[in-house]
Amino acid sequence: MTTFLSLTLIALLLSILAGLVRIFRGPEPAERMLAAQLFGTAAVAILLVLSQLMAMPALLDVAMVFALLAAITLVAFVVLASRGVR
Amino acid sequence: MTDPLMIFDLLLALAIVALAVASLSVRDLFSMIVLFIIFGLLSALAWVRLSAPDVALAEAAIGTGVTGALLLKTLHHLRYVSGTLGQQTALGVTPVAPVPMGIILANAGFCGLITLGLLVAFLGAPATGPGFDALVAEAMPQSGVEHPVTGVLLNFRAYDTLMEVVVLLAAVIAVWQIERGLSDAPAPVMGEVWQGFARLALPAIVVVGTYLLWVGAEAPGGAFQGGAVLAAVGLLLLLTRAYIPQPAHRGVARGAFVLGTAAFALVAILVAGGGRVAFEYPLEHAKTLILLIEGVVTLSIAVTLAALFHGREPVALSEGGRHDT
Amino acid sequence: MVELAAAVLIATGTLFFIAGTVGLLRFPDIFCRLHALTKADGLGLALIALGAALLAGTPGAVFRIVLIWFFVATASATCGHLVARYARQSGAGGGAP
Amino acid sequence: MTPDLIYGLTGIAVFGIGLVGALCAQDRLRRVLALKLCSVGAGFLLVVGAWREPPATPDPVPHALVITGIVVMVSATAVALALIRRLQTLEATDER
Repeated sequence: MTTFLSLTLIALLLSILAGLVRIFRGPEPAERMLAAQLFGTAAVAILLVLSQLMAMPALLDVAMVFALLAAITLVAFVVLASRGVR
Repeated sequence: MTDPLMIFDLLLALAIVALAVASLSVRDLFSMIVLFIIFGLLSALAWVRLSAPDVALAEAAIGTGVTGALLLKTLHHLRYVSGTLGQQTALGVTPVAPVPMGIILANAGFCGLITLGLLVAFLGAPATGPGFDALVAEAMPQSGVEHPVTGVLLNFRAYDTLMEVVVLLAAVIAVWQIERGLSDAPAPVMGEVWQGFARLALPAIVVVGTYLLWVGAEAPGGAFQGGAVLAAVGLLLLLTRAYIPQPAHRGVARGAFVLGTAAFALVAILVAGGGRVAFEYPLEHAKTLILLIEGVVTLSIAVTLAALFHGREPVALSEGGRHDT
Repeated sequence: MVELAAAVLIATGTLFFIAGTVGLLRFPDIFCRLHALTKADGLGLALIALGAALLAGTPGAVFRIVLIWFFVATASATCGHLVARYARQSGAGGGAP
Repeated sequence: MTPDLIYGLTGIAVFGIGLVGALCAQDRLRRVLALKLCSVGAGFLLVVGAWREPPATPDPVPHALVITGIVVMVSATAVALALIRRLQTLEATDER
């Protein structure tokens, strides 16, 4: 079971690293922020699996703060970027 | 059989170093900030792998969340002031007199030497030094809390934590001296979806912040992480201009800034009354005193971080002043 | 038996995340990417959370997992909406009217 | 290859990159960001020093130090960014 969970961890981390290409290539800033949003959710998923693997229920609070972090940075981007557009 | 978790650690380590290089070398400033946010995210995962959940909480909430929002705000201010708002990419502003390439390479060489020295020292160091964990574990029963990191932060090294709250106070005083004026930026149109979400999520985040503060006594959490989560609510209110700081609110804000330091110092001194040294909490009241200090410090940190994000003293300027974001 | 069910759930959740990343890389404009992204990570996280909840014994952990899933689901939906509106206003993404 | 060795080397690499960036970057924002990388690198080394083999719990004192370091670093970044915003305003008004 633990090796299976570790393999899913590696797959999730690889999905983050593969998504980094979008950050370099993404023409508009909105796409870069989207990628950051996906990585935030992937990190929450990694934490959920890790809390099982390392038997640390405290990681669920860390996952909660990660979810909050992704929301904060995205709202900051949308508000600040849209202010200049009109 | 290499343990697959080790492969995960190697991948994470490579990703962190690659992101550090990428965020410093990419030309577009906005990509730099997004890469930094992801660097902070992955380094918080690394803290978790090093079984340091408290540090991961602090890194995620403060190190990446508040810092990322601050960087985005400063980048926006750069483009607002230099009038290049419409332009998609804001490239780095090269200074009037760029430093000649020779000096830069020399600097890079010296930094390489320093890093090499660090590497040699790290590899040569004894694997696991004695450390303090035995001492802390032995003294934990007198600390009044079960979680060792909170015990260290709020009891054994309380003086250091008091100075940390003073640093936050000094920072907000400095920022209020540097920048003044009311911002006349139009309220962003957030739409009904956001209003619905905000009405649901913001109170929930406040509850999570208070929970983090309370759980700090026996599990990872505590004043700084809880304060940072509450500051996140302040950030959202400031960003969506649900709350616009008015000159009249400065008194309350100043009170909140000083509250954390004052309460911490007051408890430290009062406790020293009955023949005890400062910061030596009486055993039976230790937990209540620690939680009292943590509660007040959390509120003070939340207001201070939000004020640091807002970045200016909300006072009307006489000579026309600078009105922007 | 429960472990097998959790393993299957987590595996499919991971597949959805990989699909989300592939969608992020290969779709032509921002709205398709947005679509792929919010669906994939929303459902991917839901499955992984369900798998983790099955494995986690204590009700406290299960409640926190449900809370996390609910917050991420609403937050990513709202943020997807905000980014889509911003992209349309700024005329990006293939000049959709 | 235990986690503390892997992340110890990462910490040194990130600290080196941050140092090079802090000294060699031309742009103000990049230099502030490079300093933040230095502080994360230093934090890595502290937490790696605190790490113990899994059954044993890690040493809490370096964790407290790194948390304090993160809070102090965010205050320093906030003041630095306030100064940068002020500079930008002054430079823009000079040009007009």
